[in-house]
Amino acid sequence: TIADTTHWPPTFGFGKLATTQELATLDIDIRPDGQGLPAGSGTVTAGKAIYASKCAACHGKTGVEGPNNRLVETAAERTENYKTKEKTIGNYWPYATTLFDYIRRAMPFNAPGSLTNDEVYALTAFLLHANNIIAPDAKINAQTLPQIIMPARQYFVTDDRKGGPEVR
Amino acid sequence: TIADTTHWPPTFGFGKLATTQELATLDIDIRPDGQGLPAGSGTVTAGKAIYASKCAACHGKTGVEGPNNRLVETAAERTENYKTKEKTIGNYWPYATTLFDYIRRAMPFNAPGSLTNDEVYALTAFLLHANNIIAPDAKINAQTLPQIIMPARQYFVTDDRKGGPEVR
Amino acid sequence: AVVLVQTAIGKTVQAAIPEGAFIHDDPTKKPGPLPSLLGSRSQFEKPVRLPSDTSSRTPLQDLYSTLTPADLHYERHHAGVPTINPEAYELYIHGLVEKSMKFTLADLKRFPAFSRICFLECSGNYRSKADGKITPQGIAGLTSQSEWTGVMLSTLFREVGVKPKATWFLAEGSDAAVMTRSIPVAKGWHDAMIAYAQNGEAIRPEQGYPARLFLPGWEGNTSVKWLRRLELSDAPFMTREETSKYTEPIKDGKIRQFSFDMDARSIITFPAYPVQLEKGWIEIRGIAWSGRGKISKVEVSTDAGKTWQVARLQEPVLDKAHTYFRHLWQWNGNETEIMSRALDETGYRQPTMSQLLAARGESTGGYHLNPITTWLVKQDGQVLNKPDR
Amino acid sequence: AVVLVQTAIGKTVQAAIPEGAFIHDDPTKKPGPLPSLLGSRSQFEKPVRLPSDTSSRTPLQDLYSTLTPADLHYERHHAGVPTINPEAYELYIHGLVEKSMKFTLADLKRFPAFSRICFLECSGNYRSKADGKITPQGIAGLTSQSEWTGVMLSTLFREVGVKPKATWFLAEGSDAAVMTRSIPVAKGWHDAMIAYAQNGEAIRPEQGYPARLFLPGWEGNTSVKWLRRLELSDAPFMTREETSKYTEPIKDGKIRQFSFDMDARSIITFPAYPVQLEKGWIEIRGIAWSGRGKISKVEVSTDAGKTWQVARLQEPVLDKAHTYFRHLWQWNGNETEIMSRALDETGYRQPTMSQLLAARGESTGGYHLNPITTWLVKQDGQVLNKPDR
Ligand code: HEC
Ligand code: HEC
Ligand SMILES: [Ca+2]
Ligand SMILES: [Ca+2]
Ligand SMILES: [Ca+2]
Ligand SMILES: [Ca+2]
Ligand SMILES: [Ca+2]
Ligand SMILES: [Ca+2]
Ligand SMILES: [Co+2]
Ligand SMILES: [Co+2]
Repeated sequence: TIADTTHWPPTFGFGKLATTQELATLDIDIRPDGQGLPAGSGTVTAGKAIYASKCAACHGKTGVEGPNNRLVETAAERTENYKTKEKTIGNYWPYATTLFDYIRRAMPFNAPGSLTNDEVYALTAFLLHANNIIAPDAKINAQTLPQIIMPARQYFVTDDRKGGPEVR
Repeated sequence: TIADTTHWPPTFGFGKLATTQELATLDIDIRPDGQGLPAGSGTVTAGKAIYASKCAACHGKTGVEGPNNRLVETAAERTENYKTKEKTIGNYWPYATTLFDYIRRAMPFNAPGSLTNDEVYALTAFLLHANNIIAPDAKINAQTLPQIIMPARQYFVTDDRKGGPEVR
Repeated sequence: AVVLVQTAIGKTVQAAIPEGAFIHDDPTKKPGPLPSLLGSRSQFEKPVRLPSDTSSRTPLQDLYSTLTPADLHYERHHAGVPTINPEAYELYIHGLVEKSMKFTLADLKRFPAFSRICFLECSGNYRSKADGKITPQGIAGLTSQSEWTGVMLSTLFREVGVKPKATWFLAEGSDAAVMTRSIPVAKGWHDAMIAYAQNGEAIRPEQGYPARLFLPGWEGNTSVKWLRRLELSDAPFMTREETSKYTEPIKDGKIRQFSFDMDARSIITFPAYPVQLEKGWIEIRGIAWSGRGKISKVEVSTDAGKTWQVARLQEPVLDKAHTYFRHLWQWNGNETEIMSRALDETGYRQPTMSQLLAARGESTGGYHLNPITTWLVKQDGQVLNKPDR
Repeated sequence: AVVLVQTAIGKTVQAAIPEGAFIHDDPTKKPGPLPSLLGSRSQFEKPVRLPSDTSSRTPLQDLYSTLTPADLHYERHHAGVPTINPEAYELYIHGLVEKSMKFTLADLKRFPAFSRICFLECSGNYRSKADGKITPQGIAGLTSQSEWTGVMLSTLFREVGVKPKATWFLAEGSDAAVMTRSIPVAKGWHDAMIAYAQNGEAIRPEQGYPARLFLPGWEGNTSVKWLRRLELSDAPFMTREETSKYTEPIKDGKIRQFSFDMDARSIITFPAYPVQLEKGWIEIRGIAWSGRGKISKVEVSTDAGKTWQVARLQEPVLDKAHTYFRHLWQWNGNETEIMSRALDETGYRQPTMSQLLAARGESTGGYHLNPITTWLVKQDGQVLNKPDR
């Protein structure tokens, strides 16, 4: 560490304690183990409707067409190696919880933070189904979402490079 | 020196030779030995008139009143130690050539570089006389100006401090 | 040296300053504007960033050294630049800590402060163009350098009492993307800063005003801007930016994640497209940097990689900082290729694109590409970027 | 951590982001402006210089480290800021040289370049106010720091062939004062630069655009701006600025001339007037510099000079550069005086005003005053400058 803290007081006393209420407001992240997931739930059918009205304009009718990021892998693509195709939730997302977290915090792009938790569950269900990951009648909630094993999970490895002559 | 020039070519070949004409245009400085002084001359009387029309508005009717820099020392002040009085040509200028150089390059403040050489000689004569340095009928030119010994010349010493603990 | 002439009205005029010099715009003939509250660039200088929808690139070819003027610092954000009132600003730290706390901007500034000059670089900092008509700004303009000042994160970790079992923390921004990244706690203790100043003054809005995380040497996205919250945890959060984005396919069908360090890189910024080169002595100039420490050496080739010479490095060479290099070259007018490669103190040497792809596989995606940049110098003096493969 | 509530229409709303957060100016709820050509300051930050008719002072108390943003660099000029077209710019070098030459701006940029971070300071950089209501900017704002880039003057001396008997050179500007100073040739060979860039970009108009002389560590006036001509000579020219101005009365009725080096100095910039101080831990901060080399130490006293502690210096400590110092202090609410003093590598220690006047005599004029600045901390937290005598 860069600072020499030897002569520092144990505490400077700046800042205030954060209240539980303040943290409840801000602490919106979802962990892969499901920590942070709210009550509520959503279905593929409900998600399909919301998707059509709030998302399709940017991500395409079926999540394939754009103009913005491709979200869905087509049936034809499913047989190919992931490297040869465009990144989608189906082939490049290692955790289903990330989908809930990201949609809730950042989408729709023009009105982030405007969705209800049930809407986010439903959209998550719809997109997971569209990528052939869950069944058409699956119901997604705080218990079921973290259980889902994503197809791309197996590919992810942590960078272990530490410098040195080897190019990796 | 900071650059390591060991492997440098003897010349880079950038830039052009300056012509004599170009240098004649720019080389307007005057040295204490008179180098750089142009032909021409001026008298106290001529200078007084030019001063009244082009300088007095800023330096005062007699060079004492301002509002801008005081140029002239009053007769009363002449007996005092220079340290106790305001700086003037009479008590703080070590070389008369500097006066010609500075007036020509920088005055009048609102129209620098607009004076003829004769005007500058005349103004120099007037201000030297006003400070009791030359006689009222003195004529100033390239030969006489460098000869003038200024009262403040004797006070000037070159800084010889080189750092170290002593405060000087 | 002063020439005198007689005018019609018989006056000696000061020919030392000739006719031409009396024209209205001779700066020696008229006092200029007085001292002012704030300066601005000369009307003759108009350096600008190169903006796209998602980023804006620093004009590397227009800069003369390693500091980036703040208004030319590259931008990359995921939902635009938020406007944050510094009076309302608060940074929360919670999770695996003894005391969950919040700090106002004034609080942050009261803690012992620290400054360092460091580069910042987006890990997506690589572009090419088939016709070679691309500037250093286009190729590698998503890196800039500033002097950053703030409080060391370790100081705040001490203040809240980070628990020993905390191994990762989430950093969250208050932009419309509510940007989040998971960072190992070790980086937080080591050299992470909460920066509130840049080049002496308050951080600029595009760089995270009023306060951001700053992680020396790490991919820019991890230095979360407009920082509002840090949550200490025992595992990474697997946010979208560290899974769907900022990861890269490597060999054996794998995807590399948490690739934080920026690999050593360099680029010649002069001569470079669109410069028209003249024969004779040329000082080749550029910048080199490494996220893993100091630049130990920059090598320059002026014969398409056949031989390499050691360039001069501008002192002081700082840790995780753009380092300016210069190398004298006499161009005889023949077509050639010039290139630079950086070496860092870990012994790493900047590779070619072929070496990178050989090591990582062909479909490597757009992140962490640091190949040697080659400039093709044509006989007519045109300088073009040579496509990397 | 997320609280759920049922709305009238039966929907689960995301209470995690409460009512307040939905207001129009919640930055997380609406994308911000896209990337742009040029950045600008946050609307909440308005640092400015303090202008008079002849100068404009850097807001030292608003800066967080040693670099001065170019638009806040101090100004001092004698006839306003000239506008110079870089295409028309030429630098002449003549006099005692083998070849009298002129160089365009493009020529200057083709020579091997050099960069360094250095302070610049006007030798008239001292003010006080009887009521103590004066900021660091008011007291010592005629100093700033930049990274300067240009060609070493020694490189140009080589090119024109300076003759051995040349001992001085005249530097002349193209402002309306046609500013001139005589400089020893030795300084030209040693570390003088012709600078054309400042903080990475072209020099700003107030700092001499498009090119200036830059003499590290020397009084600002000698670093002639808007440089148009250098004349090599065997004697100084005794210009008005080195006789009537920029000289100072010393003891024995003498006037000291050619006092080039800026003596070591420091000033506490926080806490300083008009800060209202709060009890508790305070990081005392400031800058120290010396025209004679590196700062070796800064000592801080928080008990009116009775005892002195060694402050932390921000690394890297550079030659002839502002060096940031920081010192932790716990203020118990009693009235006291705080002050700093700089030591440089020659062994010089910044004096008090009394020591200066004892050494130079009472009527020392306004140049080269570098006394210790004392801040009076009143019980109510008011911080006032203590008049120096
Ligand atoms: C106005 C345009 C727009 C709308 C409407 C929109 N998105 Fe997006 N979406 C984007 C953009 C742009 C991005 C990429 C953002 C980035 O990279 O930072 C994105 C990214 C995403 C991603 C991440 C894709 C990836 O490759 O990582 C998901 C998932 C997503 N959107 C889902 C949704 C959902 C669900 C909705 C509807 C509730 C929605 N979007 C509505 C523009 C939009
Ligand atoms: C519009 C105002 C103005 C006018 C007109 C003017 N001056 Fe000045 N003069 C100044 C100012 C302002 C200064 C100080 C400039 C500086 O310090 O850079 C000055 C400085 C001087 C000085 C140097 C004084 C010193 O203490 O070093 C001399 C000598 C001088 N003027 C002579 C003249 C003469 C001769 C004329 C007429 C031809 C003239 N001035 C007209 C404003 C004026
Ligand atoms: Ca959480
Ligand atoms: Ca949001
Ligand atoms: Ca001359
Ligand atoms: Ca002039
Ligand atoms: Ca991508
Ligand atoms: Ca004075
Ligand atoms: Co990465
Ligand atoms: Co001096």
